Amino acid sequence: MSGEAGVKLAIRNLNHNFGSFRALNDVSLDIKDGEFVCILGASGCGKSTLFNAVSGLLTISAGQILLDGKNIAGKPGQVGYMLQKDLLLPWRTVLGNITLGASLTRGAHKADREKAAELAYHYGLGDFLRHYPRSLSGGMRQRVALMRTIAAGRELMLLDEPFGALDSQTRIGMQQWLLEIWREMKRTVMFVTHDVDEAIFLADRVVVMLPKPGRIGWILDIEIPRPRAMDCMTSPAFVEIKRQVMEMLYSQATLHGVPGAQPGGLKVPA
Amino acid sequence: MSGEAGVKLAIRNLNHNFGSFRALNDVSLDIKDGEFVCILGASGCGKSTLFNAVSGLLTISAGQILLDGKNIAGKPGQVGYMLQKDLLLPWRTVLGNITLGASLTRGAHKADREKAAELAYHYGLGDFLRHYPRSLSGGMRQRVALMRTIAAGRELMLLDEPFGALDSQTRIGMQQWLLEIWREMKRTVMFVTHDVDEAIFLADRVVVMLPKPGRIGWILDIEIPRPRAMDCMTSPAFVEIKRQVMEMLYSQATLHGVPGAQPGGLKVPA
Amino acid sequence: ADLTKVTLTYDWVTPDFELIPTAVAQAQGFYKDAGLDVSVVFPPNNSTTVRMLGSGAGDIGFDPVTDVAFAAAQGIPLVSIAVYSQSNNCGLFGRPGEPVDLSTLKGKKIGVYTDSWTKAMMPYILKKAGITENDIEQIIATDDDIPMLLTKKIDYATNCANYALADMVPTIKQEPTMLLGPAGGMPDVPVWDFTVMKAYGEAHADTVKAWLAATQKGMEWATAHPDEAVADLLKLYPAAGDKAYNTVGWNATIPLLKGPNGYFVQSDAQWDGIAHALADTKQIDKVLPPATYYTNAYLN
Amino acid sequence: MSHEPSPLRDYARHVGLWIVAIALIFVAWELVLVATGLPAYVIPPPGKAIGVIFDNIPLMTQLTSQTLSETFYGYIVGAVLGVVLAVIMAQVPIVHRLLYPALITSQAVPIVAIAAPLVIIFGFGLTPKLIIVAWIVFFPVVVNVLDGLASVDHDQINLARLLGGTRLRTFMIVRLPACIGPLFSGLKIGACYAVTGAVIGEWTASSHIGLGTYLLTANAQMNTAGVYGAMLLLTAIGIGSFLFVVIVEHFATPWRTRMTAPAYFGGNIPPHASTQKQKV
Amino acid sequence: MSHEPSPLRDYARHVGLWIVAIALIFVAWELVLVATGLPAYVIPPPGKAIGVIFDNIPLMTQLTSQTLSETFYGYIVGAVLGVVLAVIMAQVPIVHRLLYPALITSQAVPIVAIAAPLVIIFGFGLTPKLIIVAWIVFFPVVVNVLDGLASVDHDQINLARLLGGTRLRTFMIVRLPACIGPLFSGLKIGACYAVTGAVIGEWTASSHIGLGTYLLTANAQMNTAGVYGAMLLLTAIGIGSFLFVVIVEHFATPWRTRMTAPAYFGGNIPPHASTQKQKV
Ligand SMILES: Nc1ncnc2c1ncn2[C@@H]1O[C@H](COP(=O)(O)OP(=O)(O)OP(=O)(O)O)[C@@H](O)[C@H]1O
Ligand SMILES: Nc1ncnc2c1ncn2[C@@H]1O[C@H](COP(=O)(O)OP(=O)(O)OP(=O)(O)O)[C@@H](O)[C@H]1O
Ligand SMILES: [Mg+2]
Ligand SMILES: [Mg+2]
Repeated sequence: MSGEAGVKLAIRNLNHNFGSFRALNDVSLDIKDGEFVCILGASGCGKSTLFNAVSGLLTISAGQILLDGKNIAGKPGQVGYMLQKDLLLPWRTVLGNITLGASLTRGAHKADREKAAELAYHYGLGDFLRHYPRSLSGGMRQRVALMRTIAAGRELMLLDEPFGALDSQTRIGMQQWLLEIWREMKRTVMFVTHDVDEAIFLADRVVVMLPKPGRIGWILDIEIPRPRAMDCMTSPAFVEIKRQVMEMLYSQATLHGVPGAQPGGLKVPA
Repeated sequence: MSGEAGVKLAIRNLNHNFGSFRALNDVSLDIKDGEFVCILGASGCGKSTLFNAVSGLLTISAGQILLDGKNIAGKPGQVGYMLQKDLLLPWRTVLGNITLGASLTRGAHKADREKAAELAYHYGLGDFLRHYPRSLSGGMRQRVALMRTIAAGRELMLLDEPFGALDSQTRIGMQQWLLEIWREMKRTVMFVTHDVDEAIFLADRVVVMLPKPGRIGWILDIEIPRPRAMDCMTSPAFVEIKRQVMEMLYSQATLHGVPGAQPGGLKVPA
Repeated sequence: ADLTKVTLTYDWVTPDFELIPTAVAQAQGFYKDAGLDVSVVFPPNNSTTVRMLGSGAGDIGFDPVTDVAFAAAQGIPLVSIAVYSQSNNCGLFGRPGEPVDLSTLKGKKIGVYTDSWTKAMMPYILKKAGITENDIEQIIATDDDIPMLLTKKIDYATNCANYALADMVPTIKQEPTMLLGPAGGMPDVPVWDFTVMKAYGEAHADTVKAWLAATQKGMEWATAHPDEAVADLLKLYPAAGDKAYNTVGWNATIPLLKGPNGYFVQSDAQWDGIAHALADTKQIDKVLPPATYYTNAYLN
Repeated sequence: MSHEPSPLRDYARHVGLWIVAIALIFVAWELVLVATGLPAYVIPPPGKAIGVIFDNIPLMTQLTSQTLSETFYGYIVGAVLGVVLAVIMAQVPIVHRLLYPALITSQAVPIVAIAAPLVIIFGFGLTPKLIIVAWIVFFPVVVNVLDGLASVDHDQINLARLLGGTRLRTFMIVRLPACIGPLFSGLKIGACYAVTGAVIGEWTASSHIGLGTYLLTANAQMNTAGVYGAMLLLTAIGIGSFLFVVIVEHFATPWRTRMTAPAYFGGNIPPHASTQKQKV
Repeated sequence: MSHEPSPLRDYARHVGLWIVAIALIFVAWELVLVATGLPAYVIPPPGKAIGVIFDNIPLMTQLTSQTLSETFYGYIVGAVLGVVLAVIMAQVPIVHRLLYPALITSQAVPIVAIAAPLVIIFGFGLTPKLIIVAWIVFFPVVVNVLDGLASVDHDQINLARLLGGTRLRTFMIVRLPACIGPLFSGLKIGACYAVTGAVIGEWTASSHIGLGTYLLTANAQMNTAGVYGAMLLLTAIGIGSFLFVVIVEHFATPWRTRMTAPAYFGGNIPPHASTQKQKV
């Protein structure tokens, strides 16, 4: 813990180019220990690129990424990372998938399996330890994927649209479940989503990114008290934040992914 | 046009069982000609089953489905139907996919191709007629899928979560594009979504379905004036409707798809 | 006692009645008495015997005499140390009761093998019939010639009498009609011989002599006791198959073995005949002196 | 408008790799000779085997064209039969269940053993050879097309039903193209094997001589260089067939490698009077 | 807790289908005889062919076990070689590019033609036979495993990297299981073909007699019933090998057919002191 006091992750002047295309432009961001940060932004603004950089999958073009003060750029295996696709291995049971991190590094010991079983019992999957992923529902699969990420034991977890493929009821359940885990486990979380409601509901801070080049536009502190119940989503404070965020997002909106569309066909608020 | 005046589709006492499981229980619903009806409901409450019944894919257990007064239960090919998956055929060009309906029934003539090209030029895909689907973005693919549904020429179109896989910016663009088409083409639309904002934004009426057994819970008239701009989503009227709908949806919420979850872990509004 | 190892390389992929002299000499202990430990290997196909001698996978070869002439033409130092049969029993075969008639050969379908022997003999038959290659239709029938003949897919088969009889007699209890050797215009030359690579023969002259002597003993014994000889073959070589087949075949082979000068003895005339047959059909470029092909030096 | 990457460099690289790989095989061949010290009449050096081909070009051309035509026609029969069988089996479940064990059986039967009755039943012409080649070729085609048809996206079939598609048109437009990938895998494997079938066919019974029969004769005459020369040509036919299918696949499935439809593949679009927005 | 459908009825149905299918083949065989009027020495009736087997049980048992062991060992060698080659090729791109044409070439060479040099080089033992069987078996295995390895989900590989997986462990835990489906497809095709390889091997290098040599002798001696008896046994070996692989596949990939891991497949879970909620 040699970094700035209370700062878990420090991103300093991060730049990344794909060929001549600038995907991330001078991104700087500090994430506090135990903080829950949500990242919003149009498709293609570099959210996943940012996560790939922090996770070490990507060799960044310039800048620094400090975890507890140590540079982790280009070093995979230092942080937890979970994607929209659950990526469960169909040939491993729920237990086997949760202990995957141990199996891949040094072999899963009895202790790993016991810890994984505790986790599963505790968070409602105890009866499914011997099951193969194919017999699980989408929500259960995402929960296993999250447990796999937790069991890998990293203090910082990057979640890239983890609930994007779930229907809204399941999603709301999962959001509350995630908040419970976050509270009990005291991890630091960075969370990418396209859903403005979700971002505001979960976050301590919302980071709004802008495209071309990918960069940080605004950072909002969300001061809605915790624990948050679902009906806070229609509270005036929430709606006001949502209005601000949507203005940030769509004041910039082009019809992304819809090339050649007639501008006349679009109603964008002035 | 022998049905009740102005009623495009009449669903009367529709029941459907999968084995001993009752998926639809006494569903009755009239859709007016030119109306835009959105259907919301928890996963598994029978929304897709309802669409499959109307489209004729499913042999229903009991009840009547009248299109313009004629029974269409069990007769596919009478209504347009579009799914979350775009189901574009990779080996057909954009043009070939749009004219698929004609090709599959009687062979696509020159007139069909010309009509499809007009459609594509008109709605911003004219430059991509010769392209294969793999070179299109997700949003463009959904647009081609919608054009395929339009080109098939049915007056009633069922859209089952057509934008569920798109990111929110693209999605908002697509919603506005769909409204434009709906206005210009004067089709009748039934639209399934999980996104409460989307349902309210698009619909003349919102139908909230309830699970176990699948049935209609509430029907709300959405009286927000058209054309609707995006900022109406944070208007008080909108938020009030949203509050009501969420209460309807989640007053019933169990943690669907998350079996074994501890009820203590959920914050559900009373 | 220390036995000298000798390996015979056969001419065919599996054993059959022509192996009887060797099988008998093994079973009756003639080789052992001569201080030899003889084993037999079978080639991967019916044209690889010489190559196996060349690569050291065999000491003595059993093969058609044409092999020696081809080997000489290719500069392979192979030499015949004894002929196995003394006369030409190959020719045309017809269905029972339908005599082979050269005067009507024109336009007929004749089943042939791809081997050089058939190729060398056909021109003689055609010459005698007064026609050319273009007047008949040659069908490459390989091992299925007799079934094809009997089912009238071909009009005549080419073969050697001992094999044709062995094929047909046990199956249909009837003999084919035959036109053999000189009667068909062909030279009366031997068909099979024993060979060695020259270097092996020079280095192991006594072994080769002893082997030939013991084999001749087997041949004589088997001629005197044909049924027991077949039994010996089947006992040592179960892969030789059917008893009736081998009995018929061996009885048809016996009359071929002994020439005017006894077993094994070869002559300039025989080898001249063979070489000319091949040269006439352009399978070898030139006829070499007979001594290039054979030697009687290992006979006792 | 669209940017297609020029495939020329890609082709050049492929051709180069094949050349290097084949050169390596010749090197290995030489090494075996050196290592075993076998004389040339047992296994000839590559140069001698190639020499035989060039010294006898008219004969070799004739032999090759004979064997090639057996391979080709047998291949066509086998491929068509494979597709037809797969289609029928995919459509009629009971045929599928009963025929599948028969397919397995057909390949477990050593083909070399059934060659003789074929000749007796079908005579000496092309027929028995075609049957043997087809027998070998049809199996990978059937298995692959069946797998392909079974894995067609069920939703795409439903879509076709929803659009009111007829059974035949749905089959031609949706099902068949969906299994074109597996089809070509099967066709490629079959192309490798076809030439072996032609050789077995020639060995069984032929009134015309091809490379297979020449190989036997050369073997009998101890013309080892001729044996290996014929083998080289046979192998070349096999490789050529394989590469031919690869090229056909490339042109028959442009959507795998290109962004837009080529003109030869219905890429022509109706002329459009104006690109301006107008009432449809 | 979990409900597995009893697979017993499924097995029974499969076995039943095989029996019906094979009975149909025998019926077809009889029909060919009736239709063509061929004498028994060209094609024997099924009864006679089966009769030969039962009249010579000790001999047939010995022949079958010889051929079976060649098939088995050759199959193992070919399968292992196929997997190893595929793994190396998937890991080292340059090996892949150079070896792929060589693989195609290996199958385009008529195997019947290379058998002789194999015997000359490797002698008469088991070796050349194993090589021939393996030569035939390894190809579908290599091709399928290569395809399988190439289509492993790239995101799963990235996941393994993110979890800090070592190269070897990632290979064993992620890559290899991902291509087990294609692997078994290749193994099943190879199993059908293996017995043909053993026959060719025996025809080429027969120091021990097996069904292949017996078939050859019987054929040369016009013992047609013997030929077809041997063919029946060879076919039975082929079908048996195929079905054996099908069964191994069933047990080796329980996640395809079952909801929960069976005990033999690491389905044991750590005992849990209590199912009550507790601090982790
Ligand atoms: N490997 C790559 N090579 C080239 N360009 C890339 C690569 N990966 C991403 N990009 C580009 O970088 C930009 C940012 O991509 P990124 O995936 O980070 O966006 P995102 O914000 O995660 O979008 P989404 O919301 O759709 O997931 C995009 O324009 C994308 O096309
Ligand atoms: N073919 C089927 N056989 C048996 N049960 C089915 C079948 N199709 C659907 N069901 C069941 O019927 C119920 C309704 O399914 P349906 O797909 O209509 O739900 P949905 O409202 O569309 O859900 P989602 O929002 O997840 O798409 C579910 O409980 C489902 O498990
Ligand atoms: Mg992303
Ligand atoms: Mg649905």
